[in-house]
Amino acid sequence: MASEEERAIEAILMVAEDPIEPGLLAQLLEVSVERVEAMCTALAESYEADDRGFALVRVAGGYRFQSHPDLSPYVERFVLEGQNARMSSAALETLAIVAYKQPVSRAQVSAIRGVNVDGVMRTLQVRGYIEEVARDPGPGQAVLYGTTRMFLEKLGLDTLDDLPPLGDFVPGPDVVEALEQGLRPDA
Amino acid sequence: MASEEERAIEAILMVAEDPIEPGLLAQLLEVSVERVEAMCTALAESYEADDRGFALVRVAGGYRFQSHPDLSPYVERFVLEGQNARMSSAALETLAIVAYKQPVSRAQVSAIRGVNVDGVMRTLQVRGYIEEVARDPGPGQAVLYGTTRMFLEKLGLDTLDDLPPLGDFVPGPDVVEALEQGLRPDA
Amino acid sequence: MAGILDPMAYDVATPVFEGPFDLLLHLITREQVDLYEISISRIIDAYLAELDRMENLDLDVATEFLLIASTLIELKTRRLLPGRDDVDLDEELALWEERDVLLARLLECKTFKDAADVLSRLAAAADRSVPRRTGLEERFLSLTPDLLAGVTPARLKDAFIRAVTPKPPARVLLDHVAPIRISVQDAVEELIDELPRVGVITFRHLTQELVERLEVIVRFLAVLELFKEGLVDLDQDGNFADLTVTWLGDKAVTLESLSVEEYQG
Repeated sequence: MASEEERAIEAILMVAEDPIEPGLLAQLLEVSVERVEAMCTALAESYEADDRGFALVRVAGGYRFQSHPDLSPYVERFVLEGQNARMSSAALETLAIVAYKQPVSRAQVSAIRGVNVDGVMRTLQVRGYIEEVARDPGPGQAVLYGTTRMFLEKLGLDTLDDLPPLGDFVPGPDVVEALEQGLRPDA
Repeated sequence: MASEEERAIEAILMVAEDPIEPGLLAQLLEVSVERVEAMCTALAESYEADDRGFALVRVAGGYRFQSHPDLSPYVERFVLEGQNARMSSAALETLAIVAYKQPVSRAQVSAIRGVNVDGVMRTLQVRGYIEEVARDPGPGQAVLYGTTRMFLEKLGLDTLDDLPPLGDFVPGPDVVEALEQGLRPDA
Repeated sequence: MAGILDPMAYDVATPVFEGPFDLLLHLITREQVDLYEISISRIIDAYLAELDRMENLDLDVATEFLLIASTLIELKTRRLLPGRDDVDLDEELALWEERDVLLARLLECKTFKDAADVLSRLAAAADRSVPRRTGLEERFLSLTPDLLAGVTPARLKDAFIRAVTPKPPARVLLDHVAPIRISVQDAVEELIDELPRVGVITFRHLTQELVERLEVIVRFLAVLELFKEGLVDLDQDGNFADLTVTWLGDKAVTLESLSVEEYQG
């Protein structure tokens, strides 16, 4: 029978996007780091014993779930067949907004494009084209995004100043409004 | 003992970012969709039986891992960004009309609610719960709206058919009588 | 709770209503506790009070409010005037039809309100779980195709300009909403100019040049405003007789001195 703490570790690691340090788990669960480590080890062993297709591993100073190495061929197929390989125009527009308006929050990009951009932004981030560069100092402390070094390399640019100038182009009033007000927490 | 296919499903879902349709899993594993569904059901049941802190669920037409609702107090502590922002009752009522009446125009929604819904509809669209699905073929070619996959995810539903039937909400005779009474000229 | 008995309590107790149906539903279902005591007069009072509170008279909302108010007021008139031998049958049927339409719209509105409650519960239950969206482990990233292949700086610029160029505004169909050409404030202004000069006039004369039914309603609301302010007296000699409006106030009442100034907008 799994303990409440073990179940909480499973729940947290299941939704975490990066490896979670045992210290943070200890704090969230209000138990000692030693106990967190013992529970994580026990969980990892139970998945192994149950022959699960995933594993709980310690990596980069923290714990995370990942696919079991045995199943790599399936995961590779999923990567190759399950995603479309072209940059969609939605993705390109989103990337362009981040490039020209950085640092910019997801809510601002969303307001400019008039659609939810969470999925697209996540993809761009996983691809290494954009990254978190700061936090908005205002209420909500929205994450602000910018483009990466890799983005510049792929486009053959030296610095952001080498992006083609926009010239006399003036964005519509809704865009200006979105940029000015988009930092407010989502309605 | 878990089968290779079951383990492969676990591995793929572990790296997926959105619910994965059974059809895609069937293709990757070279088994029938029925078999995929049976295996996913078996996996979900085994996590429940093992009292795991996560669950495998069917939502928005696919399968995904998520944290077990029991552990929400821990997960909430961990998830910093308020991604679960509550919707206003205006937003919910508008969403309910779009969900049940789709495809539906803004003017139609507005007529049912008796107020202008432009702002609310825009917010719902930016948050990804509704989208343009068609144009009214009649004069004016009004944009028609419908709900999105994200709407299903937000509500934890597999398909729109899982919405409770609208008939369940038609006011009972007592309410009808009260309204009728309230508007009777010769009372 | 004095709410049920005290019509003024609506002013304190009612939250901000989103629209005329919202308010009407609230008023009627609230009175449901006392089914046989439902009074259209009190509903109308609350309704007018709500109109009064609307600082910036949003045209769409105001139109809906007024259309419903007009139906309510007509219904009230019928209640006040029990003798109905000389009633025009067509008019009577039209009123019933209007009432049924209003009733149907209220029921529809209530239906979706209740559906929204259930959606809210579903969303709350779903919110207790958080989906895994971690994505690929690093070792698989090299397999993913380079999405930026073939994307030039010039294409990026074009994409940006495309993204921030204002989209053509969605057309709002207003066919179903009659345009409102006059506000209550304007109507009050006209009345405090006209009434001191004529002294006594029937409502029929006061509105004879108005074409739109809605304009008549606005006038009627303006007269009610002045009645509330004690500036006019209203008289009706008998069933279906003309409503007589008698000016009681000063010759030189200005709009600013009236509380209706909050109608500005």
